Amino acid sequence: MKEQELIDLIEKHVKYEEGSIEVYAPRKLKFILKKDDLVDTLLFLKRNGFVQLSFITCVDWIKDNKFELVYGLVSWEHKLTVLVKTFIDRDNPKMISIMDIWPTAKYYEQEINEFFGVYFEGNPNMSKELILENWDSMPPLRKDFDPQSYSNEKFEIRIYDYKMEDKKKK
Amino acid sequence: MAFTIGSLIYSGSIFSVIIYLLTRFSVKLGSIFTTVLFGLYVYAIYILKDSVSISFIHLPGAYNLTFKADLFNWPFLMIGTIVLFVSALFSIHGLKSFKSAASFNFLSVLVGTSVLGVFGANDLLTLFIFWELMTWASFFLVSMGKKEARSAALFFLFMSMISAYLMIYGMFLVYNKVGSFSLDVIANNWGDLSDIRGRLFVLFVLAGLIKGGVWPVHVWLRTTHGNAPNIFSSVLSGILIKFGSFIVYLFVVFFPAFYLTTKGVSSVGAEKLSHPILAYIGAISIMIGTLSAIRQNDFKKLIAFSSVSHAGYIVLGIAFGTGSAILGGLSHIWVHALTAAGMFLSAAAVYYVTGTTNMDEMGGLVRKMPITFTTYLVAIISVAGIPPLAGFVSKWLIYQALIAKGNYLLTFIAFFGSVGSFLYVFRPLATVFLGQLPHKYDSVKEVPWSMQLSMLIVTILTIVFGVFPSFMLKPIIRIEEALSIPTVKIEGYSNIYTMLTQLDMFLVAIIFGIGFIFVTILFFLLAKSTKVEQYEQYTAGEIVQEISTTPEIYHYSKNYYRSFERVIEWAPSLEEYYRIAARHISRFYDILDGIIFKSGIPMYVWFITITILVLLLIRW
Amino acid sequence: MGEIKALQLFHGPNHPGMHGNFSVHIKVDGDIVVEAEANPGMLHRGFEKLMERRNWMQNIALILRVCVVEPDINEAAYSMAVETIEGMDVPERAQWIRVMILEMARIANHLMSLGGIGGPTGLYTGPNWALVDRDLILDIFEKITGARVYHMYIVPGGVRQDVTDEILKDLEKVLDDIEKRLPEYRELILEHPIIQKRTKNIAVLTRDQALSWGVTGIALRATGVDYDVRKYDPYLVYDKVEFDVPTVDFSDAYNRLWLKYQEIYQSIRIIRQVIEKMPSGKVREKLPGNALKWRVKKGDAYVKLESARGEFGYYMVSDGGTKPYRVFVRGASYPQGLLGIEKGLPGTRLEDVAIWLDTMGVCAPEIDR
Amino acid sequence: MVNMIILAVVFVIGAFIFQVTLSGFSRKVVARIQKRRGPTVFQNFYDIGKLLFKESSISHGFIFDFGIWMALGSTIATLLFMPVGGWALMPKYANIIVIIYLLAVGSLGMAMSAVGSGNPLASIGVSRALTQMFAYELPFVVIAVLIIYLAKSSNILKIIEYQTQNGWNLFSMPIGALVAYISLMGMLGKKPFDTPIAPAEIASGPLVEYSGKYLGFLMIQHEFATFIEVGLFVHLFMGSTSIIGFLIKYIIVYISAVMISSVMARLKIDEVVKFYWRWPLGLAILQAIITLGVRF
Repeated sequence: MKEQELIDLIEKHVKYEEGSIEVYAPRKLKFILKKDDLVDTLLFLKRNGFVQLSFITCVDWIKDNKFELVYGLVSWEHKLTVLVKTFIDRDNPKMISIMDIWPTAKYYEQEINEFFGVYFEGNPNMSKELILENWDSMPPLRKDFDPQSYSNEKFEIRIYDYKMEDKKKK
Repeated sequence: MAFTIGSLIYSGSIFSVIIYLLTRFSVKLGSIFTTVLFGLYVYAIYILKDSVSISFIHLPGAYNLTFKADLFNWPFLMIGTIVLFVSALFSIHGLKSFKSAASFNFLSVLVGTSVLGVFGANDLLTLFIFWELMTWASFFLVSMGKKEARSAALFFLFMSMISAYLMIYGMFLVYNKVGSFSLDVIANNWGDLSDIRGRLFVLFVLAGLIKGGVWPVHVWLRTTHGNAPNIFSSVLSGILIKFGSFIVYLFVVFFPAFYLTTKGVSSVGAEKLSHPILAYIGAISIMIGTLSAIRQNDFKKLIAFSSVSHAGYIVLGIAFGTGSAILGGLSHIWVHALTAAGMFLSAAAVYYVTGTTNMDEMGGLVRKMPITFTTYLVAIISVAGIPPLAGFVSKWLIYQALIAKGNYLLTFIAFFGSVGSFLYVFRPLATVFLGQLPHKYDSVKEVPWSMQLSMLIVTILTIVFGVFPSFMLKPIIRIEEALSIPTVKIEGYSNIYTMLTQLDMFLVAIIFGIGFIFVTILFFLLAKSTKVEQYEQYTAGEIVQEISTTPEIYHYSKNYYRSFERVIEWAPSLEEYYRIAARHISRFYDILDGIIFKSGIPMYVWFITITILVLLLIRW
Repeated sequence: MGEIKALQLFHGPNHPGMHGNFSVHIKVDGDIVVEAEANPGMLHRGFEKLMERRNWMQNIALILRVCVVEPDINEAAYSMAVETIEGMDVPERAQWIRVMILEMARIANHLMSLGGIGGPTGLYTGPNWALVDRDLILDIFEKITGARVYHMYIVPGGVRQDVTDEILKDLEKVLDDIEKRLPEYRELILEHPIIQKRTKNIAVLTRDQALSWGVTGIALRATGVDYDVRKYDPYLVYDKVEFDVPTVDFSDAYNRLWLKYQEIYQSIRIIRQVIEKMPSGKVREKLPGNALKWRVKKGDAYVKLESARGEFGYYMVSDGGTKPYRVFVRGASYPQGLLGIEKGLPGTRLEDVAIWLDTMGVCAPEIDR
Repeated sequence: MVNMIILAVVFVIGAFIFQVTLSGFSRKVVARIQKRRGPTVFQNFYDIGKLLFKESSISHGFIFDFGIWMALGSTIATLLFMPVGGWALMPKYANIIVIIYLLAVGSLGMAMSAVGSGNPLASIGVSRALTQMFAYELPFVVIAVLIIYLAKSSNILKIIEYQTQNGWNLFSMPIGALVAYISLMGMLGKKPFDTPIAPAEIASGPLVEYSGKYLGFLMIQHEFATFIEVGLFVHLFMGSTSIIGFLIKYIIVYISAVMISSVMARLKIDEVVKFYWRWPLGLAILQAIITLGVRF
């Protein structure tokens, strides 16, 4: 399948946002949808050959007060890659889990939950920690998280005292 | 005061009632009294060492029970009474939470007298009567145990019945022929019994094998030992299954050799005493016992199967028939009586504080129970046949005999059992005593002093008999010399000469001690080590607080030999076949039962009838 | 009773059977794993956050530290993503050189993991030999880029410097050398009866499992799916070179090793073609203005490559500033390292856990980032 | 008596120096096979010295210590029974059965100490070690018993004497020698039979909790045990009375075992059992049949 055929297919069946379909590189497309259409669209794409979920990730658009969720799908049949994007509200970030469609989504969603604070309904791992241990601050990949102040607050500032070291050696 | 077996049994039966009443009054007092009585037995038997004493108990009617204590049965009496004494001592505190302590003590005194009666019998009828006394007493004792104990006891009774009927039939055969039950008379006429000798041999030896827990009739051991009251298990395994060995000894060694000796044969050749088929049965028993023991998860069932394996060694040694093999087999009775007592007593001690015998529920108990651990450790070193303890001596003698004859298969199997025993004896050591101590046992304490003392006695005896084997071997060598069986030479307390080589257990112990002390001194000379808590472990670098990893799940105890079991899992289980057969038979009985009887006792009547029918079929 | 009493064990992070700071908590019954849970996070360095705080060019020094054994794939993916967003053209010769570098890295990586099976199985001669041969490739890297492991060679707009003919000749010699020695590996490892016993029918991955976990790379190709990004979505000049994608129908540990072994041959073949067909010309497009003040156009792109462990990609977003707005690294071993461990390890023997992790290519730093 | 003690001390120290140097040399050999340079020949001395005199070591309780004393003590005791060439400290008691079983005390001590540390990995390792022992002892025993039977004595010196009269057992029973050699590999824990201490699976199993002087003691114990086991093989199959000859044969046997081990991978424990009970055991029985058939 060529890129154009896929675009036709999507235009026919998917409620995407006007003008958002773009072929940004050979064999690679992206388009944006409404949050509520996402699951149906993903199911539709899976039925049409996009059997592999490559990744799920999130972008924090703090100025628009939005989170952008990006789902990367790959079709081996068509040799195409599609990025399906959707925006969700930043103040109440909630999304439906797609674990039932692609089991592998479980950990991607858990990671996004940990780093951005997006809650995926239906994912059992939501409150568990994956990578960050005993984390008690704001999800760190949000744009308003400041690593410098966090580290100043959490860790005491150590100044290397070379004179003491010299004394020890003697 | 001159003791005789008869007077001891008299006193035993009188005291049994007193002890019963005493125990009703106070459990501890009753048990102390039992202990004193059995202590008296030990003392009495000990001073009977070099004498021949014949005694009677007059029964109303024409018949008298006759007893004899001489060099031929002295070793059996001695070790029997020692084990009785030790387990009685253990029961002083061990019976505390026991519901029917009075009956327990009453019955164990009866068992005690039956031990004297069987080993000290001078005729087959006396032997049989006490044999049955023991069966009934143990039946009630066993059924006092765990939940499944009742069915186990019934099974035990069933097996005992078979063996009893075999014996009765054999006794009548003998009586018809020689007109007496007396052992001496039978022994003197053994040569003239040639037409019934084969049948006699099969009947009695089979009866002995059933009681002795030898393959293929070992199946009762697991359920019975596993479910019997813990204190009684040590007597059951230490002494009562030795009754079987005793019968085997009588018919394989004593009668033929005695007969030949009285005929004036200067040296009884090995061929005349060897019974290859019996020896192979013993060998199979070693293998089956070992492999089954490796698969057990229950502490006591594991020891029960080790008893099967060691009964195999005894039968193998006795039936192989050369001087050193018989010596090995008979001394193994001593060794196993002590080690089985040691193992079962430590299991009982563990049960006393934890309330379970499931090995995967325990761990790390050595921190709380060092004496119990030591007892178990010494017992298993002896069981595995590692020098310088007693188990090595008897097994070594058996190996020497087998190698000298060039019998590879049996040698191989004997070694098989020995190496295999490392596996099964280590499992409780690792899973019960070592490893992580679960929190629920944080507050347990070592068992009371009487238990410790009795375990210590067993431990010390095992060590003494190992380092100075002559204490154990001399009495048996005396038997062999009296029976003109060529035997091994023993010099001093510890130096043993066989055809192939010589062994000095004391020297081995000394050298071992030197190495050990040297290393210990070196250890303390070097920098002191830091002691850490039990949960401070290498956890592959994970930071694990104790909360997330409780000792219960950080202790390797479940399916300890899973990978080895995988190798042998194809092997058919005889027990399974028996169970299938039993299911079919019981279905048949159910039908009959439904027609003729309603419930309960009829079952037993059926056992009797069927057994008698079987016996009749053999006769005609 | 009810509850299964199982033994808790920790496989990693400081464990001889584990590469990288990564831990698997396993529950064992006897010697069978009944429950497994991956515990990543010990190697988390916050790359994605760090990149947002650094210039487009500064990040070059950072990203290759995502994966130790195969750093070049990061440089390539990052540079290509930047180029895609910016719409930059890369000089032809640079593309050929990139292919060469990536394939060399693949050989080095495959050699290491092929010999590396000696770790979990105890054949320590394997890894030692493999390291010796890998060193030959590192020597060439040193000649080309000046560094042995972290090269920082592939940059947006091309590669840092040109490759001389002398180096290419050396490279050819090294390739001949390795090709000559590969049969020795076959004899030592792949035909070793005990290795065969330890790896055949072990750590089996079915096609359904591979699809539902999203596994890519060799583990997937061993189930019979010939999905290789180089063929399916050719990047650089992979459509101009000839090579095969070896596949087998049964994904067990042995077949995965076998595929690695085959892929080394294919990589050698590709490098030879590169050396032969490489055009001359410049190797780097000059960036407009000061590189440290370079602004990339607004936009986003997902670029994926075929790494030694599977599909490896970068999703990058630029808001038109001097720094990336968001970088997401799609580690190739993410699916098998988390979901795969949870679903795949139970039922495995304790002895095979290390083999499972090793041949499935679980790479901790890709998961943590 | 004093003479005996001096001899014993000289013997133990001599055996120690010989075996530790040799194992250092074997590391060199392995390094060459693996295309490395390898450490110096005296590396093992440095290692043992460093470990013994380390100031910090971790103890996990009394059993942990006690097992170590038992392990090393009994191994040294076993060594004293061991003849070298035609010489033995106690010629009358150089009994092969005693040696095999006394060595087991060392294994038991080590197993106890390892499990006493409370680490489940050690426990798994010990369960494997015992299983492996069960596997390799049986074929070895069949052959050893055969030799004892032929020599009509279980005294090693008598077995050596028998061989000086009738030629090496290596030539008269080659299959048996092969079987014993494979069993020896298992005893030494050389690959493919290093399953009990498999590092990648159970992080070195029994050794996992040892450090400092404990590990040093265990290394010494291992060296002595190696001396006994390899020595036993040499005596049983290549017996001769010369001490130098013994040492040369010892080196050949040991280094060949190390070389074979360096190109082997590790078997799983149940495969170890299956292997030993299928091939070496079968061959051992075959050898017994052949030997007995030839003789009678």
